[in-house]
Amino acid sequence: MEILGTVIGVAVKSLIFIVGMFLASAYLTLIERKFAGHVQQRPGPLHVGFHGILQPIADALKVLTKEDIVPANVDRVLFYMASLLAFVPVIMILAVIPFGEPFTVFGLEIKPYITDLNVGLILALAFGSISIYGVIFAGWASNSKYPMIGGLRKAAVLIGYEVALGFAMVGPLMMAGSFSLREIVAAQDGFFGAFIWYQPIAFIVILFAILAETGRTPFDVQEAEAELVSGYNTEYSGMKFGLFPLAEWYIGTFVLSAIAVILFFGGWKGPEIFGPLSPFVWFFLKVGMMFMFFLWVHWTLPRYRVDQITEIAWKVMLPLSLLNIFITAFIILIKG
Amino acid sequence: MAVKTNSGIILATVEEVLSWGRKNSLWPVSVGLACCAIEMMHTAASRFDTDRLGIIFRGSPRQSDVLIVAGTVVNKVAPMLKLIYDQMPEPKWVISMGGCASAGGPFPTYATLQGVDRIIPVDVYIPGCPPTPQALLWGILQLQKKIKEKKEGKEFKEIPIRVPTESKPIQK
Amino acid sequence: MSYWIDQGKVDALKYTFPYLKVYKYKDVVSVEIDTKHLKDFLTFLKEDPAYSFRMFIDFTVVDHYPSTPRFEAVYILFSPHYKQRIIVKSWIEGDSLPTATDLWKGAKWAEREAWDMFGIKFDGHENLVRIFLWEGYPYFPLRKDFPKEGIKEVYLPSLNERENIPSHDYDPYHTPIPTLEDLEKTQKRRIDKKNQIVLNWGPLHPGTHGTIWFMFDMEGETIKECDIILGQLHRGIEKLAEDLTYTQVIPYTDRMDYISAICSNVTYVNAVEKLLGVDPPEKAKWIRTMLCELQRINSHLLWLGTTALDLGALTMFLYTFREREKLMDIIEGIAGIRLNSSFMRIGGVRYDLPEGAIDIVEKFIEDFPSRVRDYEDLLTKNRIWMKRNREVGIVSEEDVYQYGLTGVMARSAGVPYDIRYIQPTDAYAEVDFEIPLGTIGDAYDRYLIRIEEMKQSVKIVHQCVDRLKRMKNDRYVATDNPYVLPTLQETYLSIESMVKDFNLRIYGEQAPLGEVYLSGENPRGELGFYIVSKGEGKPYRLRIRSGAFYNLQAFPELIRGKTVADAVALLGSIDPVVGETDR
Amino acid sequence: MVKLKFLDRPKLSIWERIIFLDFIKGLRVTFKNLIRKTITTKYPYEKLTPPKRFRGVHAHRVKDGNEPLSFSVLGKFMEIGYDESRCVACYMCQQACPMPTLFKIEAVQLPDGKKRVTKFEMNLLNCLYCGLCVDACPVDCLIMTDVYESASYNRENCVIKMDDMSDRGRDFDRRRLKEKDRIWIDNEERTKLWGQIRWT
Repeated sequence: MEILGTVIGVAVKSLIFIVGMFLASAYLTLIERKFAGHVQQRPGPLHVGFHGILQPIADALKVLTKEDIVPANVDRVLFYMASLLAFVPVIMILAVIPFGEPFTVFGLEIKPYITDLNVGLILALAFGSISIYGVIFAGWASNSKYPMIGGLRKAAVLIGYEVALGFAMVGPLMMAGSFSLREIVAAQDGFFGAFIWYQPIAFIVILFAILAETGRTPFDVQEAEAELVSGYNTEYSGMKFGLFPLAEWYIGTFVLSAIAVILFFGGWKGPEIFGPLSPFVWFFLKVGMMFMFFLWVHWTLPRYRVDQITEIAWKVMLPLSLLNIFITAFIILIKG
Repeated sequence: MAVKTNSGIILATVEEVLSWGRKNSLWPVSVGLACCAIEMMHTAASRFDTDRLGIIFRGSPRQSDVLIVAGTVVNKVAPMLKLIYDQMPEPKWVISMGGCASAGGPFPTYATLQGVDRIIPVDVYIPGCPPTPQALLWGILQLQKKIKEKKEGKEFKEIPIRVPTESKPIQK
Repeated sequence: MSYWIDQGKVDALKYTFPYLKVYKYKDVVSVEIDTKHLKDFLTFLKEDPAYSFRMFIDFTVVDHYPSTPRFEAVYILFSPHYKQRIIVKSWIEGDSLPTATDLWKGAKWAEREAWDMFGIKFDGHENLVRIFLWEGYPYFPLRKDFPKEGIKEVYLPSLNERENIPSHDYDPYHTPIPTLEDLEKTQKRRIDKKNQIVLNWGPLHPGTHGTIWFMFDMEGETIKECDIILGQLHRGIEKLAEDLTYTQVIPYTDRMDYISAICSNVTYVNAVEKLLGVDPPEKAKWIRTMLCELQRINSHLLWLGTTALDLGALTMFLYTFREREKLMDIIEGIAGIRLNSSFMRIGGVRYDLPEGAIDIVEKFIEDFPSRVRDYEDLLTKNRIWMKRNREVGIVSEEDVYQYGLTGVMARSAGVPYDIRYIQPTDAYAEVDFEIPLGTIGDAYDRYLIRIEEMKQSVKIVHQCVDRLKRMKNDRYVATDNPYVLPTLQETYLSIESMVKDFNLRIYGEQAPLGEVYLSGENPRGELGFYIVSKGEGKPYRLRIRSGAFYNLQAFPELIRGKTVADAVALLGSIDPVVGETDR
Repeated sequence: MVKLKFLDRPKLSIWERIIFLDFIKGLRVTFKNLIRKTITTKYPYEKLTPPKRFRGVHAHRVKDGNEPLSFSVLGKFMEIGYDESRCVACYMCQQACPMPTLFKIEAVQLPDGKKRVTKFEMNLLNCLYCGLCVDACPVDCLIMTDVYESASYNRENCVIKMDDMSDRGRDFDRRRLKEKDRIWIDNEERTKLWGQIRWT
């Protein structure tokens, strides 16, 4: 009976997470467009609904009912699979992200996470890596030159930064002594307990890595519009196309921001000024700030060339993160 | 009979909702040919900001709904433009921006296509050389009107150029 | 001071080449030589240190149908050392000419164009293919016996208007349109696949600044071989101009380089004024200079925005367009239209400045420097920007002369080639400004130069504003000249003006026999007009020397061994406008 | 005086590189703009009024007593009633136009020897909007108005006829004839982009 309860609980929570994430990602597009607009001194979506509030719905309606073109000469199986493969793993990362401590409502204990694995972080990294295949498959299956170059570029970038990302996370992990995201949060106490103060190098590396993973400027080489039209998703139309930016730019950025917040900013911890909702408010506030920061960077910087990106990954980021591990290990050793 | 009308109403409502979505999310292909392309860029830039109306430019024709033919179409580029049009998924619309695209404009020469409607069907013609951003936006609004009215099954009224009305802002 | 070869040197030339014929119109010197000695003569002009006409400016052909020999080849050369120009002409016997590509690489495209437009063959040209039209196009359109409308042989009605005739000038028959196979043939004639993939970059691609068609033969992402197909915006302006009066050509010059319409206007009007011997009033000159410089800022802003957009800095694009909107407001208020203003008239400008124009220009130049500072904060020292632009497309001094690179391309290599400086027109002789020069010649230098030029333009506009404030009620058009159209007010009030107006409109400006080459410093390089007049109201031949056309020619050599991403940066730094390259 | 100047190539020092000063400067600029007001004109809810010199859709001025002197000469042989188009069928606009085929002007001889314009059509799709026709009109008849909202669903509607040209001319004169030749008149709308301007 208890198992059944857990199963139902997990199913309900997953459903809430997925539906919520879909809606949230739709509205993240609106947030991005609004933000970009105001950075550029224009209002962004404005006339579709109050201040563009219905814009994502209009977009979704349109994209869903668009003719679904599968070009001739494509590898059909991979072509269909690619967009799912890009989208599903990113959503799956959500499974291990805790949004707060368990709490009780009407005597029912609710855990605001789907599962708390003790290898949560590893799982997140692994799922993140799988979504690369989506991009590569998309590039390959399209059987067209621009998508292929885009896909290969993305692959080159990701391989470099996955490694740097993995190593950079080791620093906070060593300090927390656990792979479980909940325990990492628990290890950060108070304002000065946040790992950002002890791991600035790791944080910078992870910032760059997240930008690279999610394909935002300065690393958006895979769909550099001026060079590759629209990159690996050039041949995609309708909802198959829609999943790519949703997965990469919005859910991907959101999820990775959440991980960065957990690793460096103490997750949902913060002064309890919002009453019982405090952890959620803090968590989403922090993730939102992080997300905004990425948008800010995206709308400011130019983009690197692909060989420069990989060069930075291997020659700067990787040594930096290794150095960070050594320093952290050394300090931990001294402090006992 | 009643059942039929009912489903008709439902269908009409679905159609209406869909056309609402489509008209509020027109994504043009970012293809610029000549002078008009500069004004098209200005329309997308901060002063006029097409994003307000849900219009964002996409690089790939596969992801766009409307082709704004901005500039002179010469014979040599005509087959390529047709290819772009063919690559766009249905439903799709074409705005012919400026005189050159609409009827060859001031170039009645051996090299120029005398109107893009000779190779692809056009929905809205915008005269001007080049049309100002406001004129282009007006054209886009006409296209939205067309999308909306066509779906309701009405005969949409032709707008003649006779516009001696004061160009007053629309009250919200 | 003349900017053409001086009499002493011409005499010396005549001594060396006794069969040389010398023509002079105003100060424009042209020498004529027979085809046999043409190559030797050109080599002599280029190599001899006393002449050293090392820089290739332009090559074109004039069709003198129906006289024989029919075609006349025209070379325009420049001597960077003596700052002098010369026109070399030669009657073509038969339809072939020795190529000049071994002397100047820049002749390659010009000769292709002569083949495409006139059907002149060049012996020894490496790959003589059609440049603007496609392979399989049967005619040579710029020949005098070819109608400007082309030969309408295909039934191609409008898809929208099947039943009714949409307008009185509608014709369902049309000139032939190439098929995709024709275009593929055109492509195959230019580039063979030797490496992994041949990438077609363009013609309808968001990053190619219009409709240029690049073909990259690539190994991985490294470009091994490159060629360019032009003509995706070839509208036949040169052909059209032969059928229009001098005034009627003005609106077409707008549509050539549509980003700097006023600069092209001014250059053309200056050339015609030189031909006709019209001297515009002082105020018109200052208005022209001011508008030219505002247009230069406008054009450089567009370049900055699009280049930054191509290199990923999306917001930059909108910031520059914000300032462009201001300039558009100014131009709209003064000229009446935002882009293709057609504001210049032979002998002056169309209208006087309206009320409030000076205030607004002052407001603009007051704000603008802080905006440039913002742009520089965003880009100049940004490490990504530096990485992307440094060492990309390095132009040497020799390249400049070989290809006839002008404008910012030439100045980035440290060559002080600026028409405003070597051959000032309008009020440029009276204003103070600096010409920025580069040291290395890469894309980053060109970026720095353009930014600096914007600042210098602001300086020039300042001086123009000061001067124009003092010229409130001066004349703005020299209507007392017999070639200048009267203003509307004059037409309303006097019969003489009305008759003059009628005459000039109907018969055109009856220019004297002669030829003229005059260029101006367009933001894209030297824009020159070579006008041949046979004493009619219409130009017999109007050759447009486009800066972007020659600048773009260096692209295939500069991009070899670089990647596609560099191609974007390089193309951005060359800043071509297809309307001008293709005309 | 023109001077030549070789430009320095700026370099990023090690220190600036480590603290990401270049990025921070860039981010500062975007942030500064983020908190600025938007400059957007919310067409169609707000509109920029074109300046008086704007070259929009063509129109005919009508005979309303303000004709220039030349009209008394050229209009002598014409049958033009009050409040009708001033056109005297002199064909100068067509002569001046670089694209003369876009005009279609027809006039008939009336029994009393006077002429009357029966047809004046312009195909706007071939027009360059260069204003040469306006400059050529000797009786101040053909003008260009501030109407730019001229999009249409078919090509036929882009051919403007004499009647609507007179209508538009009447309307334009009613609204803007008395207006001064100013660079723009809608200062409030344009200050969004420009900020405050000191007018002299």
